[in-house]
Amino acid sequence: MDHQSDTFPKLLNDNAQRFASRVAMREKDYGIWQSWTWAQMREEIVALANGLAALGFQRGDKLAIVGSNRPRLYWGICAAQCLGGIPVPVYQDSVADEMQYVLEHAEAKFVIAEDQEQVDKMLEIQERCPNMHHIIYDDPRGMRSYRHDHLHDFTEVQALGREFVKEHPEYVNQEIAKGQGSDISIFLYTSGTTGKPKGVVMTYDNIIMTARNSANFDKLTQYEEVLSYLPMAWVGDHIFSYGQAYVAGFCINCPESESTISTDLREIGPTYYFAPPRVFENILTTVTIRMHDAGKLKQRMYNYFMDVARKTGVKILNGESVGFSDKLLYSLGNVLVYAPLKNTMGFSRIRLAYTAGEAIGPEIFDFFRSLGINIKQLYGQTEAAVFITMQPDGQIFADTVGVPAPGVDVKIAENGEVIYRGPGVFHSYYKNEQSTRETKNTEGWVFTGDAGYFAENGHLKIIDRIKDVGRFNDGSMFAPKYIENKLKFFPHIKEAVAFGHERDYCTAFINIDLEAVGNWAERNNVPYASYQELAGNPQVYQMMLKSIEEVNRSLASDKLLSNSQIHRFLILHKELDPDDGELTRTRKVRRRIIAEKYGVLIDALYNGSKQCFIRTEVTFEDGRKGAIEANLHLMDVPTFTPVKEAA
Amino acid sequence: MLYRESGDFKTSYSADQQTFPIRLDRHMVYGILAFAFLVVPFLINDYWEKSVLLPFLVWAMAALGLNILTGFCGQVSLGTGGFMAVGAYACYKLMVAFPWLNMFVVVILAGLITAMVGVLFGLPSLRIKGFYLAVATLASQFFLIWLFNKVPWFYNYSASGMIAAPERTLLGIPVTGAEAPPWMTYLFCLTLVTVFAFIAHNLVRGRIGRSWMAIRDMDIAAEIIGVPPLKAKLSAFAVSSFYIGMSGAMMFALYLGSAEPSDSFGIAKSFLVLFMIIIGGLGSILGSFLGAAFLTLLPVLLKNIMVGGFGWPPDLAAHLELLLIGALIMFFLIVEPHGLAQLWRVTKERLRLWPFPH
Amino acid sequence: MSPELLNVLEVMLNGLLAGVMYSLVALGFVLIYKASGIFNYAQGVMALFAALTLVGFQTGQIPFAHVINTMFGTHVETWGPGVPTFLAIILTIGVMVLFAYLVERVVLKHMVNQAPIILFMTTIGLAYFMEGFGDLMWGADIKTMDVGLPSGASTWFETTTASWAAEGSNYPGMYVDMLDVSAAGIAILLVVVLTLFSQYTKTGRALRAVADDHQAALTVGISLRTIWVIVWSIAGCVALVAGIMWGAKSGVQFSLSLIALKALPVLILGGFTSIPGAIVGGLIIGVGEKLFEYSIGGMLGGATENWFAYGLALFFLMFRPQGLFGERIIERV
Amino acid sequence: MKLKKMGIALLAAGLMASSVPAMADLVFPALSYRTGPFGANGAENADGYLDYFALLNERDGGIGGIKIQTPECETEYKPEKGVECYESTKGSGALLYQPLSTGITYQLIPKVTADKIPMLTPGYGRTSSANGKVFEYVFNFPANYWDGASVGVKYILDQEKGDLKGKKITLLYHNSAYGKEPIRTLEELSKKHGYTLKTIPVDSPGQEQKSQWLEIRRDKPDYVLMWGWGVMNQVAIGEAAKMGFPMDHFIGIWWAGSENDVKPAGEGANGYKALTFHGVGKDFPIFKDIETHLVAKGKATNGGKNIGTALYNRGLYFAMLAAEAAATAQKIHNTKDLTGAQMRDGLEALKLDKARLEALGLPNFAPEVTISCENHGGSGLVAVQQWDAKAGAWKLVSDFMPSDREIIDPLIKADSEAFAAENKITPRECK
Amino acid sequence: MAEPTQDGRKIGGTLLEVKNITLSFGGVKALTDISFDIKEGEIRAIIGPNGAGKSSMLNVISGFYHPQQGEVWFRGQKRASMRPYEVARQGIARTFQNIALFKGMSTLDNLMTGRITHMHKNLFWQAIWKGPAEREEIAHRERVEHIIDFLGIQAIRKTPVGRLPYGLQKRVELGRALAAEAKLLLLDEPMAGMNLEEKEDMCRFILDVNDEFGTTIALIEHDMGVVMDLSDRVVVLDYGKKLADGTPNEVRNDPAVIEAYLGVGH
Repeated sequence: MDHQSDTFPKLLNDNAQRFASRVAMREKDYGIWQSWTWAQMREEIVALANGLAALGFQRGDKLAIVGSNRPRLYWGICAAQCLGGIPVPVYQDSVADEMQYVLEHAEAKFVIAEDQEQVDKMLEIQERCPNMHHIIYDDPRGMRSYRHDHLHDFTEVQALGREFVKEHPEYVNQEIAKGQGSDISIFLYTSGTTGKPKGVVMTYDNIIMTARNSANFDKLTQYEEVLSYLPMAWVGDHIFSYGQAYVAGFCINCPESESTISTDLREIGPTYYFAPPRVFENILTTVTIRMHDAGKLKQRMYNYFMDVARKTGVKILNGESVGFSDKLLYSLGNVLVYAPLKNTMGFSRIRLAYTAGEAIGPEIFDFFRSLGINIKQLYGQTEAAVFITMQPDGQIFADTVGVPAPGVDVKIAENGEVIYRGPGVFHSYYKNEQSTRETKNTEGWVFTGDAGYFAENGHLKIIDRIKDVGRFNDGSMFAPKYIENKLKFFPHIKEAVAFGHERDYCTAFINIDLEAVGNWAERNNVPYASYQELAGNPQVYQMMLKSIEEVNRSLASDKLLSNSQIHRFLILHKELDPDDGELTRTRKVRRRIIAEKYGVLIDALYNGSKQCFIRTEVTFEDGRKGAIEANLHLMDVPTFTPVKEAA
Repeated sequence: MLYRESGDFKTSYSADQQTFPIRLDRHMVYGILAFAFLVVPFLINDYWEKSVLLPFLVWAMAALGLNILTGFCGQVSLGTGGFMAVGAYACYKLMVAFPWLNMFVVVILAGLITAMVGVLFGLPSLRIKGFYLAVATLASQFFLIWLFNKVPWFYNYSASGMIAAPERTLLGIPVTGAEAPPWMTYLFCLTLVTVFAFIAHNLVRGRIGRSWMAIRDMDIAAEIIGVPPLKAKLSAFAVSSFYIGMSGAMMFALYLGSAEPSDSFGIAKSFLVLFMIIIGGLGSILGSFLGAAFLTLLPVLLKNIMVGGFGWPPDLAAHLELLLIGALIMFFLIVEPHGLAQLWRVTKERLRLWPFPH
Repeated sequence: MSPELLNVLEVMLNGLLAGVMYSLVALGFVLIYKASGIFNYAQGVMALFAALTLVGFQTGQIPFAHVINTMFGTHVETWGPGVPTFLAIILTIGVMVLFAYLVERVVLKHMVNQAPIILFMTTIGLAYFMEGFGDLMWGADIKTMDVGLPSGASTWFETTTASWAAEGSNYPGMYVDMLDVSAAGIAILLVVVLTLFSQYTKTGRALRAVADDHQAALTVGISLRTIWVIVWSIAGCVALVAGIMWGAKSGVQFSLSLIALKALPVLILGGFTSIPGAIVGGLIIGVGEKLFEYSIGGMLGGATENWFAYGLALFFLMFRPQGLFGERIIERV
Repeated sequence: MKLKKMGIALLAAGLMASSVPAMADLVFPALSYRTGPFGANGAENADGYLDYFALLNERDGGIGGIKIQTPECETEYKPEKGVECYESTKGSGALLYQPLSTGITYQLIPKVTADKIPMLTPGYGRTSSANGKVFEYVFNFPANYWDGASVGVKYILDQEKGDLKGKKITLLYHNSAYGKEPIRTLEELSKKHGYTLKTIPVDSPGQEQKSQWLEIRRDKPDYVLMWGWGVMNQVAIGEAAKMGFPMDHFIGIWWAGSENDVKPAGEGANGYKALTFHGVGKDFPIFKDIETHLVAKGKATNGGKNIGTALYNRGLYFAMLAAEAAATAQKIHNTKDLTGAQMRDGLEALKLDKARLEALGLPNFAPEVTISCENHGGSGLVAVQQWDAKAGAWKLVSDFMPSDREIIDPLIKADSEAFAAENKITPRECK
Repeated sequence: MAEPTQDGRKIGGTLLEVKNITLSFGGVKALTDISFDIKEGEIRAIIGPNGAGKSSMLNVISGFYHPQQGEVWFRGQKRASMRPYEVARQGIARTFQNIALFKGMSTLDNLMTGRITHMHKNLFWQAIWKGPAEREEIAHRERVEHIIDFLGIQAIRKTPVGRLPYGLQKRVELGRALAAEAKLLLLDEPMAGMNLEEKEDMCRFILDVNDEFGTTIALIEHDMGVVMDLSDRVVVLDYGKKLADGTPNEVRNDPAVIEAYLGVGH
């Protein structure tokens, strides 16, 4: 790229010329993939920008984006940026109160909402958000009888814009030209494991330079196809589906609805794909379960070839030399298993996949890599505009997260915390000077809050949140997340919470995976009526026991963590749920809340009792509250003597 | 297993509703067509032409026709043999009366004449339904055969009452008569069958096809949402008879070269075609071909295996063949009452889901 | 009476008797259709098979002799002088019951709740199978059926009717075949027996219940499958009667299976579900086609009977689409 | 995938005609029909045909020292199957086809001409193929349907002492191309002899003939001729017997003259007559050879159960004609291995006299046969056989009588010329 | 003329009027002298106990039954005796009490069949397909896709309807009737056999249809509660006779209705 456009509206103009007839965006709607080329998309965005201008949108105004991944909402981001405004994408599944905080905090003047559901939320909080002047909706369905002056249909706004442009033909172009790289481009609110969300202020330079560096790092081209399905408010989506798309000029595909993502993924067959580990985990679980239902012969074929793949597939992908017969066997496997499997998963065309956010189970990681899917890990956070470290092709390890991303410096602070600086480092937290100062020091180093170290090969290894790393009473290290992740690598364990800080030994809560365990129950004729009943089943307990023993065995071999072997556990009677505040929206465990809520159980784990009664408040899907009661079993797990020499 | 549908997405309705929406299917069909049109003509000999390929094509055409009526419009007919006879005799009269007429035109005109006769015999379907209609269509079968036997004008007053196809050429090469090279008759039939298979598909996927299927699935509801039963049923009879007429014309002029009503177009033929579409799959274009292939090739196969392969006496083999065909028909109906097309659909579904079972 | 009138009467009488012969075949169809909704095309072949079996027993043929000879190079044909007719009939009924049982076990069991046309096609498959099987078992040659029924013209009737004609008209008297008359007698007997059976036996009542409502039948305490076996057995016996009658006319040979085609117009005219319909339908078709052939057929060149029977049935259907005695098809929205 | 390919390969292999006899043998494909409505007749005929060739192989080592192959192919009496049989056997060096079905004959006429393989259709097929100038490769000697019709009338004429004026003859015919064959000849003859002809069709299959026979009963014709086939014969004979029609005035064509046709009627059929163009019964020396060389060795087709029936004899005769023609061809061309064209020459030079018949073990079995380039239809000599129900046997009741050439020849000429015109055939010159 | 209701919908003049309809089957009177009207844009309910003649009334309107006496006026014109498909072509669509979908076809095809009265390309163009027929097909597909979107049945677009659960089948059937874009939509017990959630959904759809497309709706329903919430006016039938006619409130308080319908303790 010889020219270096420094804002997205400018990139849009470039792309509209460079890739005029290439498809920029698709959306599955009305049964087919409706498509827009870069030129068409620019026209739509400009019309919207003009419309916003006509409604009085000023430089510096904030435009909230509320909804799932729809082209029009993406256009809203760019349209706001055209006018020098600041888009504020909001997690669409937040309840009205949560939204209210963000909208109020960001002082959003305009809102683009996806549909009636989101509009209703906006109307509900409108009175508490005095700055909110206009609500624009994408889908008019069911809104005929809404009579509000500040409610606008998206197409009406565009029509308004098309009128506006007749009188002010150069307005938007001028506004675009005014923009520069150091301007604020977007507010991205972090979900925050504790406390209120923080608005991370990003400049164009932050986003664009990071996107450009990473695109070069992975040689992304305009031919990539990406499925955008992750929340628009999340920095990852903003980089992958917006930043990199504008920089490289590739195509973004929006699924029809949340329920059709897997079908849509299969149809599109992306070449570049990002998903958090749990998505890959779910895929593997589904594959395993579905293969269980296959005939004997097919199962044996599958198992045989998956063994072959594990032996040679990873090597082939890493470019290592492989014997001829293995290569032959692998290509046979490719015809019979790998390629069809990738096809059913929608990964036939995949060139590059990333995962991040959590540790990924080595089995899962290897499974996909052995199939020939180039899945890599990266380590990043919102404050860095994602990329802190990435794995270069050919240097892929399951337990490390790669080398520092281009232009990023990473080092380990004395307390073991990972710190970094680079072009993507955020501008500030909006209206939160203190936090900004706490996170980013004067030299530009940002504190990640993660504990980690560089392995011998120069790759970064992350252990846990620095604040979560605790000590057992004997002073040895307790890294709960590390243990939990090890547990969660088992397909039938959905969530786990480990305890041990300032205790004598480690214990754990287990959440079973309803899909996996339910399937197992069906196959083994184990009757159950509810989640609770299944969770309390003795056979299920035995199954978990076996898994935890395995974890203990592996922990025993780690000299740092051999004390962390789980001595006792229980299976929770309900799923940990973001709606009950037990998890964050991104499904991270909220330890404090859990510790409060289930204090009885934790005590029971340490007082040696065999059973424990608990009554919990729950929030149902429709918002009603209720309580469930259960009598839980607690179980002891055998532990192993630490192996002196780590294997 | 073979399917790679990932990335094969549709950005327009015309792509979404094309004949073979899945890329692999499309390529397979292109491959088969290329093989049939470009390779087979060089390999074909008299035996393959007369014993395998022409019968297959002729019956496939008839099965297409009956499938339109029975499979798509739900009207069971046992008059196929009679309508084939109409096509054959129309073809003969046209060939003799207009020797200069292009054979394609002759066959299509024969089809059109049959379509008119079909409409006439389709009239009772407005009142009579189900098996009553099936048996009633036998009236047309018997009447037409009787008519062609009885009225000498149809067989040009020949002493024997047989009709024989005179030689006609296409591009200077004989296409009917004994001198016609096998590849020529084969290509002629193949072209007709291919073109009209696509036309049949076009008809059944559009408005007309849907009105037929609506009548088939629930005639009262169909009428109440605006399908005129008269028009729908008669158009199905017309189109169906058109195809059957063409197949009769092809059978007479290209395949057999001569014909006599009761031998060539008897009631056994009506049953045979009905079998083809049921074994093949009611309401499926592909099924018509599969059914025709199954029931034309199976007897040849069995005979060659038993007589040629095992060296059994032909009479024993012939009885056994009948027994086996009967048993196979029952077996198929038990295993897959929706026919070979359904079997293929299921297989395809499994291939698409491979390696998963469902 | 004038000879012309007597001729017409003679044609009608013979038409009626021919009609009874058709009814004999149609009866088997109706029985099975009524109880199971299956349009059993194999009824004709069942008649052939029953007749072949009967003759085989009578003459002491060894089943599958030809196959055995071919496989082992032997020359077996018969095992003895055969069994008396009465015993042969009993044995044949046994075979037909066994056949019914096997059909239910091997085929029908798997076909529950299939579309009628699929069931119909299955029975055609069954017909093919039995044709092949019958030929293999008993050989394809034409056999003579003789169970000792009277046959030939009734001279008594001839002379009686001759006297009805006007003096000097030289009228030879009406012809009536004793075989046809006995067929009519047996048909009447058959209908009476069937009626008594269905009225006064538990099984019979179950059969009637099945015809009305499959669910209701289950409450009678007889399984549907048992009922199917019974019905097919009865139909097999009816087929045996038809086979004897038709076999006596033409010899026992392959063409016997084609009598099904003569029964079809009778069926649609009478209605698929009605035993009286099968009888009355047969009579109407018999008289109709004979009268038409006698009066108009000649002008058209003759041999009109095949299509006229269907045409006549079609004509009736235009007024009653469910046949004369068929259950009314009620259309509901 | 692989399985599928293998399946297709297997299928293709299965569909290929698999019997390929050694080229050196003389091949006479036997197109027979042993199943279906006419299977009983077809089986008898085919047995005779196969047995004769088997006998030659066993007794004489074939024809002229060359073994004979008789690949049998089931046609089910269906035209399509016949064509399939023809195509699957012609590649093996077939010398002569006898399709045993008029329907198949018509399909094959253009094909054999194109392939230069002669076809012989004795007593059936296309009558006008007797004209060798037009039908180069088609033969229908020794007699055809028109000969049959003519001789039938001639026999009646003899019975009625040469006067048929005012007599009524009814033709009861199978309502098909075959059944309609004699009508024109009978019409011509009625003009000549002054009898009244009435034709009554019976639709296939013909299980119910009440109407027809009541009509005959009313009409009281003097004679009934029957062109019947299959079950129609049995029913007609049965009805005639029951109605008391004088059976000796009821004459069937040779396809209504087998044991199968009369036996079901039992005693009633006694006296029924049928036309034939060959001898009946087992009273010929050749049957001794068959007994010793075939039956005794277990080589007789179908265990020899059909030996001596009318149709068996006919099959035997058909085979004998073929074998004689082949021998003649070998002599003419002075070669052992024959081609179709050479076989044709053999047929056209065929001469079967009394002496030769006697030498073959069939004295007086059939009239003399002389075939030439123009005349492919032979002399058309036909006799009448009568059924003796008590003895359960046919016996000849007349000599072999010539047909009325005056009537028939012009008909043949006209029909064959029409065929030639329609198919643009220039009749060849015969030396 | 048009008077807006409280929620802003417009109710216009008379769309359909039945006058003195009497219908009997072989002496049994199903309907006796029934008269009422349906106004443009309204939701009109016909209620009554089982066997009250509700379905018969609907069948008369859709031309399936021909009454012995009485007239049907549609859009200001007296309607001649018509076959049902002619009625459909005039702009009356309906659903059935027992689902009458085309089981062998997909959801999409069922809805496309609903548009049959609007499609006109003849056999010839259909056979060629490319060109006019395809264009017509796509144009109608687009409209049908909007209905699919409206009813939220995208995921079952290509599923054969025979495989769908009952509630969805009902929805598809509504979709098929909607596809006809009729002036008058007759719904025969649209909520029969549904659970509470499905009923709520269906109510929503009915209101939305009326609201978004301004379609006039006449519906038969058993569930009194639903009817009262849904409809603008209600006509009550009992034993083939009209008992009452008016707004839900009027009807609810009508003594005859209370006696005949509510009184029996439904």
